[in-house]
Amino acid sequence: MTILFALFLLTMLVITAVAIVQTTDLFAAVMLLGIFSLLMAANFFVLDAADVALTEAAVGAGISTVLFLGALALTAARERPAADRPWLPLLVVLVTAATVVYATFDKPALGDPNAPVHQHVAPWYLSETPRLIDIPNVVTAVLGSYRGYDTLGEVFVVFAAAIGVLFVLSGDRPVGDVIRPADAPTTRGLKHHLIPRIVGKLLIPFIILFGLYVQFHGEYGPGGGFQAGAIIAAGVILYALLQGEGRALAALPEPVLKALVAGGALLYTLVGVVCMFLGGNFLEYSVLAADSVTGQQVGIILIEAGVGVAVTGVLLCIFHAFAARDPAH
Amino acid sequence: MNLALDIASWVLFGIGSLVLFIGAIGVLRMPTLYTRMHAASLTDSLGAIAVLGGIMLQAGWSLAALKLLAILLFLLLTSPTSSYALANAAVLAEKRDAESAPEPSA
Amino acid sequence: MYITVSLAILVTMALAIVRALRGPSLYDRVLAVNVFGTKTVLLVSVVAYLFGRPDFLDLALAYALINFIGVLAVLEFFQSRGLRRELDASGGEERS
Amino acid sequence: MELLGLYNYWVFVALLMIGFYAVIAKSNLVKKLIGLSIFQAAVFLLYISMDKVEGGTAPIIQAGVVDQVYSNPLPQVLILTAIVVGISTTALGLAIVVRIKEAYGTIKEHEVSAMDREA
Repeated sequence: MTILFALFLLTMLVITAVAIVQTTDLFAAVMLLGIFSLLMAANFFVLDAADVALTEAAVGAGISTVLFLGALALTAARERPAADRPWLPLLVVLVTAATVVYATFDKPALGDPNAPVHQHVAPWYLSETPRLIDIPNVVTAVLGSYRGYDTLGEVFVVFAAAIGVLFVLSGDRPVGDVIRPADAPTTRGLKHHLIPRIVGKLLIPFIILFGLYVQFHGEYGPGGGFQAGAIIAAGVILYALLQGEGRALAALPEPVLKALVAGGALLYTLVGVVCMFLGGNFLEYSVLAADSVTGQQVGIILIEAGVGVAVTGVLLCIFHAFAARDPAH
Repeated sequence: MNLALDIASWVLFGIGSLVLFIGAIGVLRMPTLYTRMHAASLTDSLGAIAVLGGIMLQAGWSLAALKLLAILLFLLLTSPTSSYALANAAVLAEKRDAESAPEPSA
Repeated sequence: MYITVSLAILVTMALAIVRALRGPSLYDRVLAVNVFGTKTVLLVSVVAYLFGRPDFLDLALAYALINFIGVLAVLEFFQSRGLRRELDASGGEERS
Repeated sequence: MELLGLYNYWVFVALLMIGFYAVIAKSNLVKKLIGLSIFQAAVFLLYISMDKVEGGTAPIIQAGVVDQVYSNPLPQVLILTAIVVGISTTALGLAIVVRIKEAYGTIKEHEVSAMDREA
């Protein structure tokens, strides 16, 4: 049954990918990338990775399209059909592909329970999580507790990427293209479109609420800080699209966003340091409460909150950095 | 009772699948953008109602049914909105092209 | 029962992809993305029941809530691109 | 049936190579970044394909259900964080492309390097 879905979805995935690379219209490529992301999420879901599918949904269903369109607005929407010489790259690609395909014949088949990857730590995680941490979602347990160092590292990578975007895009724009016609403000945002504005007004609270649900329900179902951060950021981006950048920045000013980015990463680190002060190792949550299971749960909730705050801040900072660069804004 | 529910679900699933399929053919075969949009947006709504309704009958009174109801509600709100936005963007572009075509670009 | 309807949805998804590949206009592609998004919501809901884990409906809920942001971004893009063209003659097209 | 079990990996290879081709053959920098996203997605697919266990379900333990097989949580954790990291690094790449466009007036790789040579 899974195979049937896989055949369908994966084949569509490959066709879409070929089309993305082939088209010379970058705008079309971005639209197809949206379809690609939807297919990817459906695939993850079919392959039992509900948490990953939710992350892909939260990131791919809005934020990545918005970012790519923002970049296209600042560069060019068409790729010139150029005199690329495709033969050498094609040869390189085919040779590499043949090598890797040959290597796949040694891979265990899909779903093989005896595959090496299922033999080592994973069974321990699955059998010990109910005893040690007592939360149903093992993915959250691994993310927050067993591999907390990794996640801290990832949070700092995201943090560094945001700082990089802010550095690269916050310099002065080259002079000459900042003249703005006097009647420009009429086209700012989608304010004068009644239907999207009202529907957006209805939906934004639900999006934020759903983000908070994903954040705090992450121990029991698919969810957690990364997904929640992306969903909440998508809600605020929707607000910015509908009401204009200015209103969104008035609601969440840039210093606040930067504070969110730094604060989230700081909260995560502080939890680790507090663990050290209480006599444990860095990020050893068991010491946070009298009972080690409760301690673990408190630690995971705190660091997930840190992750959620940081991711929201990072994605919004990036979005505003691109939007602020646009001469039409 | 269970049998009745099952039959009702089957009927709804059948209607939903059929409507979605017809809509997809319409999106593929209709001659212009606006007719394609028309085919897509109407069948999307009815198909979603039928399919999600069918699942809801199977779910019974539970949290899942509530979630399905929420999904249906949000779909019914967002899907026409995006059709509206899309049609609007297309009309805007057409109008702009028509305006810019007769006069030589300055 | 679920498998039948999920197969029907997969077929409609494939047809939507054909429309996305054929274009011809940009708006046809956006339309295809939109149709595809709705179909994904339905597919995920059905598959959640097919696998017997209805608590995974959260994914469908997420898509139902935020999928249309992309389309609104497209509308905004074309609006401000028109504006930008007035500002700058070379506009959204790459110089050639 | 044996070979169908490897289909996921072949799709992974195909996607990987499509992305790779875009990165090395296309000279438009945005297109290169799009190729890089596809490349990234291929790796995600590889990891998630490995986590599947036949007859398993997502690793969220169901209360009161015994003898349930669960898929492997570890690759999921790695990819979950990688997706968010992926979008932020792509954004950084796009930011650099925007600055290149402003400084050089083009986003074609060979034109940019030709201008560098002249300068």
